[in-house]
Amino acid sequence: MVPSWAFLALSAVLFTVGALGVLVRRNALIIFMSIELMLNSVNLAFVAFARQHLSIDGQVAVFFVLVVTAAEVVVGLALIVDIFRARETVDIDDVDLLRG
Amino acid sequence: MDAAALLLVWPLLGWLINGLLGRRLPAGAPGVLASVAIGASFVTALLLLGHYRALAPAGAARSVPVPLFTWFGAGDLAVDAGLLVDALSLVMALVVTGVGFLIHVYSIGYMAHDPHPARYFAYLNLFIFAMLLLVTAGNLLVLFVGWELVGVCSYLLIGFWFQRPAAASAGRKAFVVNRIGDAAFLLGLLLLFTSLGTLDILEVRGGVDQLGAGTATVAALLLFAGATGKSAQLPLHVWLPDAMEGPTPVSALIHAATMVTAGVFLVARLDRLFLAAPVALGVIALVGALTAFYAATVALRQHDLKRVLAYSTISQLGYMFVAMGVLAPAVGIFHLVTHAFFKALLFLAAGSVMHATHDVIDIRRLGGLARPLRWTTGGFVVGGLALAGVPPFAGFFSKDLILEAAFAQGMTTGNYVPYALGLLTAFVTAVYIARAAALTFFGRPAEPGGHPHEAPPVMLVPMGLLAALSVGGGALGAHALGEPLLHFLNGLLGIAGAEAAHPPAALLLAVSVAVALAGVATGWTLHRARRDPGLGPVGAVLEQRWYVDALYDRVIVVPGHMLGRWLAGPVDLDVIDGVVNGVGRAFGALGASVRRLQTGYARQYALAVLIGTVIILGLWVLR
Amino acid sequence: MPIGLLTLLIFLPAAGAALVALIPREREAAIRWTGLITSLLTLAVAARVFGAFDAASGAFQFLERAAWVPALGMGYTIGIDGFSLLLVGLTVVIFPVALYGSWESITERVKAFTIAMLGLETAVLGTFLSLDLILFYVFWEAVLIPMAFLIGLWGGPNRRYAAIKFFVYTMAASVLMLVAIFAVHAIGAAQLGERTFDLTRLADLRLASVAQAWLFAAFALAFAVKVPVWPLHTWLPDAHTEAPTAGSVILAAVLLKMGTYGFVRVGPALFPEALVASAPIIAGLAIVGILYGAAVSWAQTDLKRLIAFSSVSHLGFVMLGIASLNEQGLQGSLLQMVNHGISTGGLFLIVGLLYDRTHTRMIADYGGVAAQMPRFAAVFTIVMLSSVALPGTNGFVGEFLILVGAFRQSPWWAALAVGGVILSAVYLLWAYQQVMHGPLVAKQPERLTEMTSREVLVFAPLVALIFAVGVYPKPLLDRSAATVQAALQRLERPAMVQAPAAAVRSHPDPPAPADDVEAGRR
Amino acid sequence: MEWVVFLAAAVLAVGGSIGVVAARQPVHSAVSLLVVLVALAVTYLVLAAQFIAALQVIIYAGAIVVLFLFVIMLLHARSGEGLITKLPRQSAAAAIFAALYLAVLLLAAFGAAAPLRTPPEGFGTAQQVGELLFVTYLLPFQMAGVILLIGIVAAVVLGRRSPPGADEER
Amino acid sequence: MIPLPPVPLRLLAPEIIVFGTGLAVLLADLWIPPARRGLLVAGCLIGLGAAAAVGFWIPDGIGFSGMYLRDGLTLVGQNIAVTAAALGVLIAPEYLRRTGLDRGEYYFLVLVATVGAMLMAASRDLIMLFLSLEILSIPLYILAAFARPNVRSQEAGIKYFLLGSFSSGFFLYGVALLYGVAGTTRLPEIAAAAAAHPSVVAPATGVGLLVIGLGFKAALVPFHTWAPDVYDGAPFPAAAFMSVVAKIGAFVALVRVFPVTLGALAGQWTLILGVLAAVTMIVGNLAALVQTSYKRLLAYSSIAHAGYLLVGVVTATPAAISAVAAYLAVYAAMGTGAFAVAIALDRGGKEADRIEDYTGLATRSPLLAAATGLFMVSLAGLPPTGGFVAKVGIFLAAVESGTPSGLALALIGVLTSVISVYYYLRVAYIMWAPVPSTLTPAAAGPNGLAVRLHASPLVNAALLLAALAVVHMGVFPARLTAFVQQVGALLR
Repeated sequence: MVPSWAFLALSAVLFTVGALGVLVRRNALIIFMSIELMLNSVNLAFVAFARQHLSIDGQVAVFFVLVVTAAEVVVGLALIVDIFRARETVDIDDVDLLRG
Repeated sequence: MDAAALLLVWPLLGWLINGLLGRRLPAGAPGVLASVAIGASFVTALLLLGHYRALAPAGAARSVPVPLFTWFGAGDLAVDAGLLVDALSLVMALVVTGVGFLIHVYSIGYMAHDPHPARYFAYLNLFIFAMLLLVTAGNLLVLFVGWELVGVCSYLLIGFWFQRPAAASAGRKAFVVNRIGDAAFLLGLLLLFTSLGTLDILEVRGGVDQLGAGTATVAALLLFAGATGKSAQLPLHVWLPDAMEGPTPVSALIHAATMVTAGVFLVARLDRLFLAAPVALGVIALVGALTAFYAATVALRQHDLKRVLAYSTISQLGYMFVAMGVLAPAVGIFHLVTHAFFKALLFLAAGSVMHATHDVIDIRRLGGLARPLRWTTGGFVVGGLALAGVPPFAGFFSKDLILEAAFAQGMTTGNYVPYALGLLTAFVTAVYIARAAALTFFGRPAEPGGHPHEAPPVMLVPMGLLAALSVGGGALGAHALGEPLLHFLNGLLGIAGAEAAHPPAALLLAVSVAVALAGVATGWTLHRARRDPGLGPVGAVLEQRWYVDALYDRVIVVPGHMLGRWLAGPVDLDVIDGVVNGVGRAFGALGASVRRLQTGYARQYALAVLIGTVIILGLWVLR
Repeated sequence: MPIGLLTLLIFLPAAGAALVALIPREREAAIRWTGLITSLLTLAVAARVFGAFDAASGAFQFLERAAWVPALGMGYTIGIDGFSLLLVGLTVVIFPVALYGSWESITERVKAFTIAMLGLETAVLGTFLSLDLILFYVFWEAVLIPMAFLIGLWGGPNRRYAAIKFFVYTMAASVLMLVAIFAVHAIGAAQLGERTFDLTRLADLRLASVAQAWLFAAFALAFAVKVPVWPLHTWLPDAHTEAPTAGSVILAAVLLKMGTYGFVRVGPALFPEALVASAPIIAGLAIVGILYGAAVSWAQTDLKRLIAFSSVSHLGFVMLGIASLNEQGLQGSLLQMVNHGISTGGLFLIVGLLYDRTHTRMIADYGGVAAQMPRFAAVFTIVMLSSVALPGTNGFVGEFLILVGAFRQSPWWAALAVGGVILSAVYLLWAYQQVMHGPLVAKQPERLTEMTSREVLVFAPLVALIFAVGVYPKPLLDRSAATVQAALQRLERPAMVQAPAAAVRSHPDPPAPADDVEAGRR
Repeated sequence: MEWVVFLAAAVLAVGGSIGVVAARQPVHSAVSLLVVLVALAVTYLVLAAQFIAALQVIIYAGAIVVLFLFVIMLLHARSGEGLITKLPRQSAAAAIFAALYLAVLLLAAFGAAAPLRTPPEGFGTAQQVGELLFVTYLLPFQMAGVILLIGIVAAVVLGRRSPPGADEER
Repeated sequence: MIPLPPVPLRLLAPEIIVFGTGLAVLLADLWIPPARRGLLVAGCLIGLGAAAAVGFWIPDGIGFSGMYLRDGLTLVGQNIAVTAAALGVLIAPEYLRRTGLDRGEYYFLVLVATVGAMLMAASRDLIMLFLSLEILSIPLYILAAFARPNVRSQEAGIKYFLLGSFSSGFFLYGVALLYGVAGTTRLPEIAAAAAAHPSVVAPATGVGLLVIGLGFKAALVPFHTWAPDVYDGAPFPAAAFMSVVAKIGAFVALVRVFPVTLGALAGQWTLILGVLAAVTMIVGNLAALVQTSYKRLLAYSSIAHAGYLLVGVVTATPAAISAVAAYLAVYAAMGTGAFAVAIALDRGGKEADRIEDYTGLATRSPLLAAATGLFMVSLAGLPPTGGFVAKVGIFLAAVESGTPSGLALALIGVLTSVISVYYYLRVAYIMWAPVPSTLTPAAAGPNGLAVRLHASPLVNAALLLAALAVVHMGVFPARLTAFVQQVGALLR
């Protein structure tokens, strides 16, 4: 059997890579995808822990994360599209009117 | 005796009426009203004297306290406002009200053309009130009230013509210099109170024995420091000559006859304390003698007639302190009385001169006034001779007694310095007053033209009365007449001790007379026919008052003001407030830098979240 | 519950302010009169308290207690004793004077001005009468807002800076006091088993020396800034200079006294040991303040700044008296608080009167005013001499008592402080001469018109008090004597277990059982 | 056997994730994301979460990624990143802190890990998950519905055509 | 057959009422004519009022498999949230009408976000807490962008959304870790399991990540960066609402999670939260010091207030968490009030978001100025306002805890309050300050654009209510402090 730490380590790596993506990319869409990556790594952790505890709650949690992700995707993509329509750019660094 | 308070009430009433209603009174009324008030006070004082003599048979020392009300108290401190009637206070009250009355009357004439007579007479009445409070106070703190109030009146009256910057400055200088002395006085009172638990004069006098020698000396010196301020002794004498900016009757009353003698009075009042402090007495005698000599020399080369008289006053006050210092307070008071007569006379005569010459007072610009101003000249000459100590004028008696006492003290202690300086000063005194008289009244007028006219009777009559007193006042202390004043004052200590030395009275008398006559002769000879030898470099030093005023200015006043500006500028604004504002600015700068972190870039915000996360989690891991 | 006399006293001005708020702002006369009459009514209530005050008792009188925030242990506890009585008296006298004195100098936003002044009066009276520490703090801080607005809205050209500095500086110090109040409360909860901010209860506390030192330091800082004690004074000249006349008058006469009052109110009650231990430090700073303030005054070119620094100097005397920790010193301090209020308040009114005419505060712009305005000159002279502490005026007795007190602690304190006596004459007479004497300097001499009868009425009570207190200060001293003695008794026995019941007696007639319990604890 | 599957999936997942983050074109990112999602579905199977694995493929890969691709097409699939970055030090700092963060996360993961036991029959089946979802997690399940409703409203609000003239800066 | 679980709907009554109201508004908006949109507002208010009232009638209890908890904290937190929502609804219509944004969705989103905050107050389970958080957050993202296609509003929306999702990831990872530690997501069981767990790092990291998620919502430094930009870009009423309701939700959750439930792990979060509180107070106040935009000023001020609130959470005594609740109540009134003032104004048809736009307001509208001044005074924590009582409660508890850190936090708190006085009173001052002659506010503001005043009975009502509340809670706070005692009672 593959021990649970392996899954957890994978999850940690994926989360970190996702977070890194948010920090280094400027394309709002890619940033958003990186966030999806982070959430998926959480899902992996949930599932791994569910297996570890032999409790289904972790898997149920994944379901909820999924739902939330779906709603967020709607909101996020709508916002990105809206901004693109106004500014003709999806570079998040160009969205810097508000500062100070 | 309870009526003693009336003494104070009259001038107070005069002050209130003139002060509050003065401007609505008819033109001549304020002067008359004020004079009447002081006259009433004088009569009250006379009645009191009679009453007192009936109470206290001749020769018996007696003090009658007149309690009025409790002024204030806190803890074990209780200050009762009350009066003290005894020989000393009666003599002083009589001098104050008597001379005061004459000068009030004189002022009616002198100030006839001034636009603000009500203010003038209100101040004058207030002064008399304060002076009476000072001399009759039964409590040292009440005495101090009078002491300060006379200072204020002096300030107000010197600066009476406040539109003249010199007058305003002189008034301020007088007040401030006096304050320095007063501060010492106050400390002395604090020391007395903390040591004795009381400030009641009788209790203090009775409790002197409980004081340690050191405490007594310090207290005595502090009080004497106060006296040097009020009585214009070295080193606090500088205000008095400037005070001549005030109206001349004021100079006569306040800056010659009465207020400036308050210091002498104070020493006499607390004679027991000073007696318990021999060191202080030595200091007093020395300071007095030095002041007498210093001021007399300066008077030699002053050209403003009133300044000559002012330095003369300082000098004569020095004599009085010498008397105090050599254990002859009664003699000192005697000189105080005679000096009040003849110096007031001299000032009033000087005032008469100003009245005649439209305020020209520089003796180099005067001369030959003897003819138009016969009566004034007569008065001045009488006063001058009294000042010079020529027999049989009043000053001769008192000054001679002082010198005798000083010599006697020298016999006991071996210290003849006060006597020697006193004798020397007597000579110089005769010289400068002869000079002043010669240059002012004799010879030909320095500036021909102008028609000086003699003063009106309202001014001449008081001068006449004072002249009479200057001639006959010596009788009060004349040996031949049994020294009635000294006898009356025998409640004061010290005389017995001085007489025990048995000085060669006749010899000293002869020397005194010889010195006085020699001085007059010298002065007259040198300055006859309007000559005024400059005395070379010494004269220049004297003309500059030994540079004392300049020294004070450069060493104290200017650096003091500079210190103030330095504290106000670099220290207060730059350092202390700089720190305060610096803190404010620092926060502003911090805020600005925090604000700069808010770049507007979402990615950077996300980085901030990550960094925060790492730090938070790191804190745990490292813990 | 019937409204207590002190509650009435505190909130009467606030009620007046509410009334003023209802008047349309165009009706300025009505607003002014409402304000003045309210403050006079307050004066009348205070007079009633003054008359009914039992001078023989050092305990709190007219005590009122009500629940306020029971969950946090805060109560509405007010009472009056000798300390507060004098300052309340000063406050209720100064406010009508300041209001009436602003009749013509405040012409804009009269309504807001009147509301601010009345609100300020409530806050000040509340500060002097609160016995609950939080209530005290509430009023203490509440004072800042109207005052800052008075400076900031009706002030001079640099008013904004001055208002902010005043507010932030004094508040920065006070918040530390707030934390200290919390700490005292916490210790009280632990030691007394009772959550309370009531000063009369907390006075039973036995604080450790270290705790006393720290907590007293926090309190003292708040008070010292308010006084202001050197070197925490730099907000004062700016605030005074920029404030409108009424603001300066209130600030000098009343607000600064909150600091000195704080020392005597809280020091002996909570921190006797620390107060005794820090007395030399306080005295040292006080003496520096006396001399420094005086020296700096002399160098000023702006009349208001000069008077402001003179306040630093004069309040140095008050602090010296407090640091003396003996009857004369404390009595003198209390009296001098009142005196300084009268004299310096008067001086600021005088500057205001000149400013109304010429619109300049610079000494150099004046000269020879006395000849133009003789009546004014007389008033100025009297007030100035009172500030110089001339015997016969109010300033003398207080100053003398303080010097007696200081001398008892150390002759050197008195010897140094006496320098202030000299210097006060130096700078005040100097300023007086520059302004009033000499030839006429003003650019528009025709503006230097004699005092109006209204202005005479403004000064009349002050001049009357100057002489009345100077000649017969006994009624004031008598009323504070018992309180001062009680406070000093607390200092004598730092171990406060059996604090004298009379001194800290909090309720006159508590229900019997409770009394027994408390008596047992005491 | 499990190890092989896991390692393959892990490699795919990590590689895919790097692809997401590093790809120049958003389309490549999206495709990489798809790879990750599928790889994760495989690991879920290894972890006895069949139902969740199915959901993963259907919803994530089937719906969400498609949505992404749709938007990418809509926006002409441009990279949308300017040539010059305004935050030159951002990447370096991000890398450093991400590494530190990973270290902590790994520590925590190892700390939380425990030996695995054999799962009981029916573990992770749709029935089991569904039972829990509708009984124990009834309230959260309803809340999930609310969230989806919010998503719909969001689409309405954000997708609505703007009123004329309203798109200038306030 | 699966046995039907017990469904204690009465526990949920307030949430259901509010959500139902939201649905009703959403639907009603479809056929109510624009002229009668006032009905929507009325409906919202009735629903919120009913929810608040109903809350008092429902007995405490646990339901839904131990996920939902109704206790003192729930009641207090929910009623504060509902009140804040009511104020948020009141201030909106005038602004929305003016800017052409008047749509029913706005109210729906406000109400749903409120439901999110309410559920956060009742969450006894981390999954549920996460879902509640999202129910609160997602509407707020949309509200921030509600004025799109306005670019500032869009920018606010995207920043809020991206950073919010980003921090959600952290929060979720924390949930996962704690689940891994405990095998369950029920908070009390996690507390027990975590305390007994062999590894310290795992539960600690989990707790730490929870802090980050909630701290982001509460805008704690350094997770605050979104707040100024989002408030700045969001429409005024939305900014007002989100600043208040997000704070309420986040802090009720923080209280629920840390002092109330994870008290046993206090050693693990006290230091972190303490440091965060200190940094938040300092940074928030310092940054506010230099703002020229009224919105940004309020944003930083709200950050600073989060710092003060966190002091109460850290202190974690009964008095402290009661004080947190009281503070939230006061903040709901004064925070909304401070924003509401700006709604009554516009500059040349745009938001009057500069501080200088308020120059001379007192002469034009004394009451409005007085209300603003009052809110500023209260925000600054000066007596006699609710802000003072709130701060006293927090810092008193911190000092009373007797710990050096409590004392230090109290000191930092009061000293930074002094800084805040400077910028709050600057606003108050400018309204009364004499108007420079170059600038007549009635005619032209800075830019030469007129600053106009919009009288709106609803906004005025909100201002009046908020002002009365602030004064009442300042002068007679006994009722408030008694009401929040039930929060503290949870720790006893």
